[in-house]
Amino acid sequence: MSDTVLEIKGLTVRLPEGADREFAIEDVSLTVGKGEIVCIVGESGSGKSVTAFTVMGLIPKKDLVPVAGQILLQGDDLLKKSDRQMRKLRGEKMAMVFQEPMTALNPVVKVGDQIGELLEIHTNMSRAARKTRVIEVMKDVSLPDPEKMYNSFPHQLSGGQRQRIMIAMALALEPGLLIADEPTTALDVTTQAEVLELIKDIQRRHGMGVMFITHDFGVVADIATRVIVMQHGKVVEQGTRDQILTDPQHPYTKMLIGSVPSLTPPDRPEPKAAEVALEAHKLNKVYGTSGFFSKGRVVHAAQDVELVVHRGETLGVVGESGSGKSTVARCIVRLIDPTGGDITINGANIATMTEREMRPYRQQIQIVFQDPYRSLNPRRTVGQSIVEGPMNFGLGAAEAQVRAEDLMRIVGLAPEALDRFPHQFSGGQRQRVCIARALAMEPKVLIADEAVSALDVSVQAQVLRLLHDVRERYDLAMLFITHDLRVAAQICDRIMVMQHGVVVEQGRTADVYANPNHPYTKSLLAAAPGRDMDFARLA
Amino acid sequence: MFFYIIKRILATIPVMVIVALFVFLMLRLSPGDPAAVIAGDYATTEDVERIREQLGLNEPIPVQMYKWIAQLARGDLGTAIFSKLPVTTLIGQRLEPTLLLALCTIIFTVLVAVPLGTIAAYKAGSWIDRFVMLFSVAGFSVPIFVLGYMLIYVLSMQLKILPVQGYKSPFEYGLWEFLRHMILPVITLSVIYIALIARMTRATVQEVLQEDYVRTARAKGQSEFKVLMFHALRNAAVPIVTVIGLGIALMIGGVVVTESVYNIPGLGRLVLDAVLARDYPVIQGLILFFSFIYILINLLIDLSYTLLDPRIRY
Amino acid sequence: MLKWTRRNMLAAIALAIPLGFGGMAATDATAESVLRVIPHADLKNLDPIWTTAYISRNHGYLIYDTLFAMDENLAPQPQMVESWTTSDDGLVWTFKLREGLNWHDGTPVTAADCVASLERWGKRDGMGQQLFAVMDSLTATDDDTIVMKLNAPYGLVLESIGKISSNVPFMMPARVAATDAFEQIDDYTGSGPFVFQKDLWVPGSKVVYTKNEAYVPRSEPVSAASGGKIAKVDKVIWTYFPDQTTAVNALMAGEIDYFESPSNDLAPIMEANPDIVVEVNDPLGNIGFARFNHLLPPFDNVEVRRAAIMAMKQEDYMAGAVGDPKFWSTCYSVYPCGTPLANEVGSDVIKTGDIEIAKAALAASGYDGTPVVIMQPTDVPILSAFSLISAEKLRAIGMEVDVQAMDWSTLTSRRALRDPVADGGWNIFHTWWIGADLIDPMAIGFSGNPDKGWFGWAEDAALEEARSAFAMATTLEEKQAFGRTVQERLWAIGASGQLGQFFTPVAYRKNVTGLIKSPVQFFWNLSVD
Amino acid sequence: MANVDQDDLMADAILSRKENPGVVSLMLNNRAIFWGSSLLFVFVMVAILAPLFTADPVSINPINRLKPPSAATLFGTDFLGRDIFARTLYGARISLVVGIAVAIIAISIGLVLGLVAGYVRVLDAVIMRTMDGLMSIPAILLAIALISLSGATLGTVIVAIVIPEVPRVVRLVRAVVLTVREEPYVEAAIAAGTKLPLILSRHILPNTIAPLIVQATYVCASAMLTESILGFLGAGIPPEIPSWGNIMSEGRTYFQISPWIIFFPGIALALTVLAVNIVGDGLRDTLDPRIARKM
Repeated sequence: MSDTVLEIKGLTVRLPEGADREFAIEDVSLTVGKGEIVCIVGESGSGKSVTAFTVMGLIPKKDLVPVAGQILLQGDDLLKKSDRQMRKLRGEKMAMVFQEPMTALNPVVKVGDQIGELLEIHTNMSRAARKTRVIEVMKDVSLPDPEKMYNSFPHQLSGGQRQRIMIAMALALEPGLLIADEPTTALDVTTQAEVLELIKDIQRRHGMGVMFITHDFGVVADIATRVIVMQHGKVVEQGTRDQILTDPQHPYTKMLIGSVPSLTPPDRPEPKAAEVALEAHKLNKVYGTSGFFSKGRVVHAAQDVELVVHRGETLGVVGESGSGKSTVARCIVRLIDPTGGDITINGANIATMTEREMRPYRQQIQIVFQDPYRSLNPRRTVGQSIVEGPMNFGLGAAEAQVRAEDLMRIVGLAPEALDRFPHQFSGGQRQRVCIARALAMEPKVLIADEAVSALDVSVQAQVLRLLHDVRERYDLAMLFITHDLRVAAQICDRIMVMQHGVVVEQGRTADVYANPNHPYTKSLLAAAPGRDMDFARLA
Repeated sequence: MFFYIIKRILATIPVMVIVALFVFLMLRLSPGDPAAVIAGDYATTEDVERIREQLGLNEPIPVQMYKWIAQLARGDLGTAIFSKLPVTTLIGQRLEPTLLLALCTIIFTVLVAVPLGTIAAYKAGSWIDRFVMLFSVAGFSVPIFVLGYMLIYVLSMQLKILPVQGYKSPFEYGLWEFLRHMILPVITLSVIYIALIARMTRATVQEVLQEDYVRTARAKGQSEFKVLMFHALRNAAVPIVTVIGLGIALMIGGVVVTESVYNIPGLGRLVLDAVLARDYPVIQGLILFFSFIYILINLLIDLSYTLLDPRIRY
Repeated sequence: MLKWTRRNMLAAIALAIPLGFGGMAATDATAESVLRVIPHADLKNLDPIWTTAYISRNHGYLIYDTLFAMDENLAPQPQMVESWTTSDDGLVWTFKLREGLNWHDGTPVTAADCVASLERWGKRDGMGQQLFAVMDSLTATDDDTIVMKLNAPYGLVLESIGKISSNVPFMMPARVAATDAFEQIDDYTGSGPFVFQKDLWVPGSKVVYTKNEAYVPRSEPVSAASGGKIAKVDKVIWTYFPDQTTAVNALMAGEIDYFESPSNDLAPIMEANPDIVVEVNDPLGNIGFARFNHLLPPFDNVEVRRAAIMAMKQEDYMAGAVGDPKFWSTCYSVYPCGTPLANEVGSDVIKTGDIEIAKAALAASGYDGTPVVIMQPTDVPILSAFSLISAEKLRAIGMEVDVQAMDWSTLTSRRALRDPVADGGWNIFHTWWIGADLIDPMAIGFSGNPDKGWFGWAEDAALEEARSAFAMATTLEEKQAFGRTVQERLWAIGASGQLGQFFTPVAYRKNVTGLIKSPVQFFWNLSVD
Repeated sequence: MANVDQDDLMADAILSRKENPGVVSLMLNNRAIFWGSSLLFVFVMVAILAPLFTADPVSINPINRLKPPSAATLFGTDFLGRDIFARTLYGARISLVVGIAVAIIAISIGLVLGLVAGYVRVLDAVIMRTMDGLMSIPAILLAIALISLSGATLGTVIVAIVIPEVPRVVRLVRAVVLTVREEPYVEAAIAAGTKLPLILSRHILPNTIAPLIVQATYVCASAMLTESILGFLGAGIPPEIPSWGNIMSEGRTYFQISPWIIFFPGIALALTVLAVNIVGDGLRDTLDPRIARKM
């Protein structure tokens, strides 16, 4: 039928030898119609990207081989096309927007030329004609002052602008099909909102078919007309946005949607006045020194930050990238030296301590990092990683072993796994190990720096639960750094909103979410994808 | 940018000082002295002593060092003990051949190595790639002088198609004569260098080809050739240029050998002769000169980054 | 990038072709006659009085002239001198300079210049010192007359000022000769047949001499250093080749006309080439030495020295270091075989050349196993070979040997040390002297005076007596008599081991003619066609 | 952020390769390393067993000098009538000793300096400037000067070759340290109160091993070449010792009349260095220390 842009029939792609399963995607069938946005949702390894790249013909031929099925772009089968023909189609009939706008743009070529390149390839426009067209599309994606921006390089643009360039590039030749692979995942929440708006708008105006890959149900809620859920390379369920979000049939879909944290904080009991575990006063961190020659480019990463965390309480620090939230965390753990202010842990000011003086206090304050793949030394067994701390503080090998085993159970892993190496664990499991490692020190304060951001939503939910439990169990004071308002809403008793190194708002989570005072907080909440849907309730 | 250059130039001073002291002490604390060489075979111990006095070689080392440094501060590299010519003059006389040899070598190398490396990277695993890699390993493995002799033996002695030795200045004898005499030395000298750069190019281009923006280019339907030229190479430029810079040191070493095999009156041989004759001022002057050049070139290279990569700003 | 490279190559070619022909045309234009020479060494410095280096001496012969000069029988003949007289008591010598002698700058050569030059030379040269020791006065009575007054009759006046090899008393302008004898001159004005082009000089590579049009040669036929020095080429260009192979190739490829000292081993290749002549030009050749350090054990013991000498079979050294027998011969006289004083008195010790006998002798000498340090100059192939052969022989007769490799310049400085081995001293080093430097007992190598003598510091009163007696002797018979005594003593004390007489050939292209037979390389009378 | 998802495609495609199995097994699977090391092994054996099947490499015999290869003297004789075959076999010893010694020394010194420079901010500038200085002096010149000035012995030659090699190693190690010290697991260790020595030895050092092994092979190879070049220029190991460089430099003069003097040691040298380089490349491809390339 004519209004089908893309139709995939029983597509199967084989994985190379020695992979964890035989097929990357198996018997995938789907259609993208004119003027609809089809979201493909799934966790990592679900094969959603493979599907997209197979359509574009950009899969590494050595590794991935389509073995069955058809991909019909406006009727004709892409799998039967020669490389040359595919090149012709790419950009002209179908275009793609990638996840990382920074790396997806050639850093050493003017953005204007990069868009122009497309016209150069597929049309015989004159230089001048190309330029006018480029500026046209740049206007179309509402980039400020296109004439000027034409000559700028990617690194001179903001993340959002880069992604707009990518989109402009995709639009330049008015392709029938636009494939967007996690186009907003790398962006801050406010930017994300804008870009999503743009894509919707573009799609409406040009009436193209959009295949939108994402892992974020919030985004799905905002943008999808139809939804396709994939798991382990298979399509488990598909339907209209509302069918899927309000009335999912397949248990996996249910589970996924159920794991999406709600944006409305649960009402918590007023925290009992517990002792203060951690206190920061007038905390400052300035990066970059103004040297004699270097024209003193200084970044005020944290400015007069005040914070207090009581035992048994979780303080959330939310903000977009560059807000200085991580800086605060790292100062408090003394991974970097604050340029000013006090950090008090039960009475002692550790802000100005030397490394030697600091050591005894290290025990009391532990941190869990974002990236589960780099947080563990790949050359040491998780056991060794866990006992390292305690043994630094004189715990005997035997006791350390025992403690490690208990902790493994607590974080929900088999004690036997202690002598395995990190690469034998999944992301979520590694994060559990990291938590165990932190707990092994029996700290008073636990800092979670974007500890769940890198995890798939289902795993994320479990790890959040774990963090909550251990906080209860050890009566920890927890400092929870995140950019994700949903997560923050669920786990934090109080939150603290940071922007450009300054705390703009602070208060009980429920209050802040209910009626934010500071405009920035407002914009953050307003931008949260799928804010009008409350998934958790469905589960 | 301007400040950066100043800063970098200032930064070279301590390095140069270190080099200067190192060289000076190395020379003075080692046996062998020019006086004896000068005095010749029939000289008596007395003669040798007299001459040492004349050359001021029996002053205490700190004094000598002080004098020398003071001299340097005045931009004076001193006077050769034997020829009694200012070291700067000697360098002047020898600069042209070495400079042109180096220049031709670099040009030739780049012309050969970069395309080789790029193709190898693009066709990774193919027979071309294997060939290039094999060549680049072999290039590292053949002693430069053996190579030189083989070339002379075959091309000059047997086939008689190229001159055996010597240097013909393009300004006196014309470009053609110059090139004829340069071919063998340049090939000899460039082999190891080609190996190095081809290998480096391959590595970088291969890395760049993994980048997202290459994928983007393909998504645009760009042809593989253009992808390689327009996207891959342009991004590979910085590391490649860097190696060319680091390679300069490598090449200066090779120059010494090449010049003595092909009897090119360049700086390399000047320094070699000076070492064998213990002509301290010349040795010191030249080593300083070489390291200065090296540092200078690498400074220029760092600056060239700003042209190659807009992200780099000083 | 590829596009770019292509464009470049095209550019290069485009440039090359026209310019190339232009260049060729230019080269054809030059018609002056040039003699392109590979000298035996790099001309490192330009003062033949300041240094004894042979290369500087040859340079001297090109641009300077001498009062007297040796003919091919090593008899002194007048060169700058027109005529001379000797008083009957032989104490007063009067020399008259010939007409038409001019410095390169056009000013006439005066007697005063010559006096100054002789005096400077007298401060450095061994024979010069001897001569001045017996001299009362040396004066220029007028522009072309030199008067020399001696305080005792001296047999070697002409032999000294007509000395053929280092240091040759070259005549320089008074202003130049005024330079301290231990400092280098920096004015290279001479009066010789060629003019040195300072600004074309590239040390380590190239020296250029142009014909001295104003030079007035003597009428006599050329004979070694004596006779009419006629520059037959407009230009002599020395190009130094550090590498023998390259040098030979260059000669064969016709890029060079004359190769002063090719390695003997390469002779066959060059002989195989019809355009090239290889011949021995120096009738006296060179004498190889193993020099002992007489101050340090074990060679402070004469018997040990003699034992060592007995082991030194000349044939082995010559075959090993020189090779082709046509380039060497054994010679058991301390004076080069074929020179007036040559004889074989007392030379049985060196004739022995037998390990077993030497072994016995060593055993008898009471050698206590003190290790022997041999300094090996790795950058001089022949000496390097000598060192290795000595090492093997000494080991064979039961000595402890420690061969220490170094380059020649290190050796030259280290051999001047009289300290014990522990403090950098040494026991043996090898060298060779050209025959012309050994024709009589005055050679410093024959000295028996440890204070003024040569490295190794042999000590023997009788030897010294005989040497000074020789200096005084005036008749050939006397001279030969003292000569024999000197040699007899030298062998008796085992001053040095003598390793044989070898001849280094010269090689040149057929178009070079007029080569002068002589121990020293001269460049006049040579022509290229 | 969201690295996991970004890796989706590859994660799907080549999960298994994300893991890093035992180095040894990898090495055995790598053909380059296999051939390279077996070739090397042969040379080592030859070097060790040389005495068993050759004449005395230093005994001179002027009578039959410069004899071409024959049944009696496989590789011919040199200008002192010494057996080139014997000398070449013994030469293997020197080259290997020099190569290995230089590699070990240079790597050890470089490792220490590199760790210090990378971790002790104060000393960083000092060390690196000095290294820049050394690096700016052309290696060969430095070596020639050092040796011809301080007397040629195996020791001085090794030292002279080591000095110019050190800076590269230092730079490499420093680079690794600087990258690794930013790794979260190192920070975690710091947060766990691990003392500096332990941090270095447990978390940082292991990361330098792979690039260093690769670097070591390259150093070793270039050391052998430098040794031969020094020999060739007459500033190498005492000529009495039959190192390949020496044999060739002595054969220089006779290149045209008896090329075998240069030919055989030349081949031997080239092959050995080739073998080492091949192993090096193999290791680099298997261990892939990306930083090594960045150097």
